[in-house]
Amino acid sequence: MRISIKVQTKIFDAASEANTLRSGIALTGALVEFTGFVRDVSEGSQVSAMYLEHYPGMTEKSLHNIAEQAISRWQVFGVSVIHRVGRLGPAEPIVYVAVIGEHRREAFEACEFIMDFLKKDAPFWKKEWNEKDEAQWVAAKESDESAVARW
Amino acid sequence: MRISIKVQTKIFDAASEANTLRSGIALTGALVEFTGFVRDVSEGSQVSAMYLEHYPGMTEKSLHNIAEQAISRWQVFGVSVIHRVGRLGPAEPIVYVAVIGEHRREAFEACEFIMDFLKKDAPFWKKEWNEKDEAQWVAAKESDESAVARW
Amino acid sequence: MMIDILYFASVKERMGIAGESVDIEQSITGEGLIDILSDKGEPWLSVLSDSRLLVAINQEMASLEDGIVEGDEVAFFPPVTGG
Amino acid sequence: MMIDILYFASVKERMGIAGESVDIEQSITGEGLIDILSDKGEPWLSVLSDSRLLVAINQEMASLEDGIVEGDEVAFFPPVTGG
Repeated sequence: MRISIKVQTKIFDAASEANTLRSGIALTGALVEFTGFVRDVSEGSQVSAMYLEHYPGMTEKSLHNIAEQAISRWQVFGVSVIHRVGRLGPAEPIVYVAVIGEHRREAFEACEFIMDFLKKDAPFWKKEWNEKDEAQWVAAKESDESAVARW
Repeated sequence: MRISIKVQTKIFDAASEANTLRSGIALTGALVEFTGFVRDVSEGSQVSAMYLEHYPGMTEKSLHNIAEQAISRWQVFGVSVIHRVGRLGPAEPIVYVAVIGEHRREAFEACEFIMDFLKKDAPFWKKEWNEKDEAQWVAAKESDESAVARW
Repeated sequence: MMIDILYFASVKERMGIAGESVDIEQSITGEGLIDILSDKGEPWLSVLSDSRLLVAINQEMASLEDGIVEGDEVAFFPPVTGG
Repeated sequence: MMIDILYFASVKERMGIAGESVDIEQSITGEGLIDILSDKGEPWLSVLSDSRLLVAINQEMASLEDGIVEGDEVAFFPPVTGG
């Protein structure tokens, strides 16, 4: 089992991440990857920048814990999570989750599970600036709270 | 709506494919990618090579039709499908499906839907060689037939 | 009327040919076409009697009950295994 | 006994500080800690009365009923919005 958790300011390279995850695992039949991006538009207004605050220490623990739960629940061989923090521009990637396994169905479910719990439990907070340079904290969505109910 | 369907012998570059798909779509919040690989091991024996035969013309039509169904069913903005044909080595990627959308849940479902129907309806056939260089056609799995039932 | 028939994968291998054209007298179903071909004996008889055999008409998945008319492209093949 | 308290995101901004240490007499719950802090007046009173406030004890999500003991790291923050 391979778990890689990274919390970083710099942009990431999904391709090299996926290659590292797969290397040497002969039975890898399926790779499922999710990437989340800063949208250019949020609630009708242009997003000029975003800042991601987090809780150093707890963030890594929380992501590791979610990855372990996914691995114990589905037949998957490896999980990689990268979450960016600090200042991000529009259309930049924020989060990346990759799961490898023998079969696609399990890899899909594990990947969705990780994203659902990340959104609910991992201590990240987004602040957005609009085109007039007004800042506001992004409000948590009810749907992120309820998304975990299905697991 | 963007649909890209490619059937090709050469290896593909998932990163550039995903970038093309996303380019210029401001609301892209979510990218879900699936990659399927030749396993090194199949039913207990080493796989030394694989050959993918297909039905030129019907293949592209079939994949296009599946992508259109996904787009009409979920709120997604673009779909890219690449399927390789010809001779492939162990651990090489066979198939790639990328879906972009505003929300992750829809992108995940659309991507799984496409893979499930591709496995059932797209005219590809795999032939595997084991380490003794014995060839055999891969048998269709019951589970691939039943996977589409949930949609 | 002439019908173009294509074979793929294990069906093609067992048949020994990638396709053929047959001249038939009137519109028929896939099932009817199989009967005509099977009258030629082996290998048509055993290959086309496989219960898992699939048929496509003009590059769309079809059922053996669907009708075939002049100029149609008909393909017979085993269950697909891509992806 | 001393408890280290951390604030994050909008809670930190409204509080005007990233954290503080408080000296309490005995083990208490998160709820009890909020009561003690709220006695200091504003901004504690309004910021910590937010019904959506979350608490973590030693970097694990906790409930306001969970107990806090000497040396614990307690954090208060709004609902998370990563991903």
